[in-house]
Amino acid sequence: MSAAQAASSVVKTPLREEPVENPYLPYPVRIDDITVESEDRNLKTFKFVFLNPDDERKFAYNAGQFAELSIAGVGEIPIGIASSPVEKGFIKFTINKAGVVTTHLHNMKVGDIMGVRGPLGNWYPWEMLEGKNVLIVGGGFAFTTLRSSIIYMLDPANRKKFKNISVVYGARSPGMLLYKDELIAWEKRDDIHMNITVDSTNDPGWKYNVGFVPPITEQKAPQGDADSYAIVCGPPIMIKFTQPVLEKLGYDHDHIILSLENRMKCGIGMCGRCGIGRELVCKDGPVFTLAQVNRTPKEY
Amino acid sequence: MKVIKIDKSQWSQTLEKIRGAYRLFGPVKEKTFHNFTELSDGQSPDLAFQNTRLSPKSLVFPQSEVMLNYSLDEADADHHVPKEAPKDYSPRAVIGIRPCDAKALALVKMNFDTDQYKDPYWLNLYNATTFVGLACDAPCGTCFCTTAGCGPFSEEGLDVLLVDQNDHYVAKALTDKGTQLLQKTGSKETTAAAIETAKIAAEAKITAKIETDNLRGADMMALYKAGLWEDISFACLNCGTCTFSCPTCWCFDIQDEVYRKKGVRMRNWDSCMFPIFSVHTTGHNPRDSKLSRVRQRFMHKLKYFVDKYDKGIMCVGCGRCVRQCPVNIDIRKVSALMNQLGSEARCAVKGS
Amino acid sequence: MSDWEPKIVSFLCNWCSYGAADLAGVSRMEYPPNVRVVRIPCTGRMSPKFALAALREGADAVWVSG
Amino acid sequence: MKNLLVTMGIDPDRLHFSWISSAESTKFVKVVNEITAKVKAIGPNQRFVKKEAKVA
Amino acid sequence: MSTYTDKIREIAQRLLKECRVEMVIGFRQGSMPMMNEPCFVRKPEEVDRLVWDSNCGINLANYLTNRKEKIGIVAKGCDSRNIVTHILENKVKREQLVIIGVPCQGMIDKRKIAASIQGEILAVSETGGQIKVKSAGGEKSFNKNEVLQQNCSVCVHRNPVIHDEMVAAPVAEQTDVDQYADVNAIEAMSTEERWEFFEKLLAPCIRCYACRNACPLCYCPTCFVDESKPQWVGKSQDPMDVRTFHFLRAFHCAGRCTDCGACERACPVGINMRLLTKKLNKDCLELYGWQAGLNLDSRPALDVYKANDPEDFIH
Repeated sequence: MSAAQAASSVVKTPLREEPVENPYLPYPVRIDDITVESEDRNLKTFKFVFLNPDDERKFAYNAGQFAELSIAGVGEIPIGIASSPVEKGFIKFTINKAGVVTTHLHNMKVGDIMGVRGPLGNWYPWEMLEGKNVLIVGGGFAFTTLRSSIIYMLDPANRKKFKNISVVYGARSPGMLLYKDELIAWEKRDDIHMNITVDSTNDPGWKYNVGFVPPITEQKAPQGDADSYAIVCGPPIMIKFTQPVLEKLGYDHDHIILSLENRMKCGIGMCGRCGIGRELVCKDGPVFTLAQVNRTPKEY
Repeated sequence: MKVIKIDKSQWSQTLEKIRGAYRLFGPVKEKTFHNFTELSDGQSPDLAFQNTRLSPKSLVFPQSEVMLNYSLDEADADHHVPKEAPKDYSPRAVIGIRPCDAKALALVKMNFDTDQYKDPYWLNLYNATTFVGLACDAPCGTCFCTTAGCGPFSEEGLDVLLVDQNDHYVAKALTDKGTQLLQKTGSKETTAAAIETAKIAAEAKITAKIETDNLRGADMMALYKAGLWEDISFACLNCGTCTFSCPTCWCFDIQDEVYRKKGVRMRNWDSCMFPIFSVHTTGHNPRDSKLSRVRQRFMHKLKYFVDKYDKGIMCVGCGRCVRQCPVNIDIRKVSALMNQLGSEARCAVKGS
Repeated sequence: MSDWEPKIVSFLCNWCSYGAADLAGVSRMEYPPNVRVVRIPCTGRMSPKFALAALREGADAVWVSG
Repeated sequence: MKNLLVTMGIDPDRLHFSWISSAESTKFVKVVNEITAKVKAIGPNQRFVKKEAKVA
Repeated sequence: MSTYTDKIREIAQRLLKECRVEMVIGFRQGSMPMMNEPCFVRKPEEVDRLVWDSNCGINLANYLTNRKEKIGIVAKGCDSRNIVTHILENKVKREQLVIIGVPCQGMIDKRKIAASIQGEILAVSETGGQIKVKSAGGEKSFNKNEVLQQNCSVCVHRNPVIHDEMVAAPVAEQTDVDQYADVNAIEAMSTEERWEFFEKLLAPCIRCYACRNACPLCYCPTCFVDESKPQWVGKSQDPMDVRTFHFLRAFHCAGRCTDCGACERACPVGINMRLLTKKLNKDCLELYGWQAGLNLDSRPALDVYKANDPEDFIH
């Protein structure tokens, strides 16, 4: 008889404390809809519904958080939540085809079963932003959590909590802009000031801006003051050049809010790989103010 | 708390009594080194060791561990839905863990047991285990536990402290778990007086030091940007020996593996020394040089951790990385350099 | 055991052995069905990794032919 | 390659190399027959196969 | 040995002063007995850091890969052969290097010493061919030849094959050694025995990759174990994954390995993975008459075709 069998054959004193919920177990979801977002077909938006209705309640999230999309047999990938807390009955993620998991995901079909683990990380500081002007600066496919934020702020129940809302959003070309229908709808509203831009286009019918995000921000974005915050999310190069522009516009470093990304596995601060300085991007972030980022090694 | 005396002539019988209620683990000699493994029936741990080659962290944090199971067969009702892998969390006891290794587990617990999330695999094993520590009478020349917030008789993280008194052991219960285990032995009680004397003698034997007193107040970015890292990191091979042998290193990787229609999600130890550890899907690697990886390891242990938890350094002075580094990179030297720099670069705003 | 048939993963050069296999096919020759053919552009493309990958996945033998 | 596999304890008949021109369909058939016979003789491969992870 | 140290310092100082090199790569005194740490020196006044003794087993060619500076490098026989391989594989240019050759009489295997004494080793000193070891259990003396690394004891290229400076006159090469006794022993085993042998040999592996990283030949930007599309090998402790790693690692060194012993020396769990590379070395020697890194003029066995290359493994 092995030691293990011997141990299990005797009456044991319960040493184990009450069972803990397993944060590595994903909620099972079904792919409900897939939308191709960009002309190069590398960006698709996936709409998921929870297999167990109760899980949707457990998955209560805030705009700016992310989740681990989990495909059995393939792996997991951290993705910002593109749907908004005010949208019920589903969650949405826009995914760029890049690595092993995302490529597999791009080949999946409506009806397939996979998992979602989260919500993870912190979110844009909505309580702090109440009663303030909010400038949103986004580029490329990093617009996902910004979409979530805009939908959240424009919700009739929330809109009055914020003062002016301005948006600068850029992509390489018109065909690469995400959520085109919504962009056009927002463009027509008067309670949000949209500045859509593309790096370049040969479409003669293009009636919005042409140019990179930083100069468009400089020209079109409102001045910063004690009552104004800027949320910036985009590729590193865009963040790098937007930062001095925002400074010039008068945004303090602790009024500039960034969303970082790093290689992650667990998403819950255990596995250690996304650490920069003493912060863990997955748990203490991904949302940081520029002031916080300045005090941290540039390892993202 | 209960203190008992176990005659060495009664040692194996005592172990068998404990075995009635616990799976036993302990150090076993393999060729020239000791390692922790499960003890088979009748096997006693070999307690004549200085320190094991690998730390016993694998007892609660196996190098490879299955987390979830799932079926990929669409004929199954719950295909593609992972389930927690069944594990044996019956009571276990580690006999002869060194105080430094037990303290290391207590440090690592801060990572796996947080207010927000609990790691079930690590915690279940940790909670199922009773740690019977063996006080260290003959520390290695490379042990520097007394200056690393630990010591040869340190009790932190232990449930029982076992002290070798030539012809007998004195066992002192430190927690309720420890008392429960000692009750199984049926041995007679004694006093803890001898422990104190032995402790003083053992602590006096430790001469190696790690200097850390200025690290807490030092400016993180000044240390990060300091010029000392090229010299420190030059010899490094970026192998994972230091991290894998370290009792306080906990980083891991999560992998899926599929065998026909069944699959598992498992985790494996990982190391910040490996370039792939931090590389993004885009190919961008925030720590793309040897220098930045070596810096990450030492900064994490000696600065980031210190700032994050305010519980001292993430090192217990077991000396394994010093002894096993193939190119002799020595954390004591690195810490001394950082500490010296720390005294020059005090932080303007404390704790910022 | 008696109904076991070996699986032989065969890495065949596009220009040589793969052509020979093709010719054997159009010539209606008979050969055992145990080979599983992987066409490679040239045996220079062959890597020890491929052979090991085949064995790891349960192949009973590996055959490389130029 | 073969030498090292064999050194590690793989049966030499599990790895074959050959050289067949695109016109040599007869040789192709002959080699397939030979190899199949050899592999049948040594039985199924039990080594270097990963059936499931032997981990905790 | 101390004369080696003096001479190395003297040469290094001269090279740095004359600005012929920007840095000198060598060894500095380690913090433990029988351990030295590879280091660099950039200033002439810092050359006193450099030392040489019988504990300089790490292969310094490893530190040259893709460096752009002009470098002086201390090199014993095997290091010099790996430098040759590096030059042939375009990892460093000959013009960049000033090679400070060290005739080598073998490096000490600290595991051999540790295994034959009681308690912890406190201090080790060397005089003549005698190694004096002070340990917790007292003092013991060894004849150096008895405690050499196994690769050193059968080494037939102790003198640098390429050098610009020499710290001493060449030493006599060993001629009567049986280089491949251990490989022959394995070849004599049955298939089953071999499988079991390697199962046991590789069982302690913790996959820290110290063997790979200590090896000057392993400089691929992305190692096959890190590739994910496709993933060739699992990352767990599964014995088959461990074996796959060791097999492919060894195979990548075919025709390139100089048997410097860095892999074995670096292994924290004492695996003799050299048995795999040595088998390949032996094959290269027997089949193609090739030994890696002996001179700059001949191309490696596996990148040239000769009409008389053996081909009896092909049907």
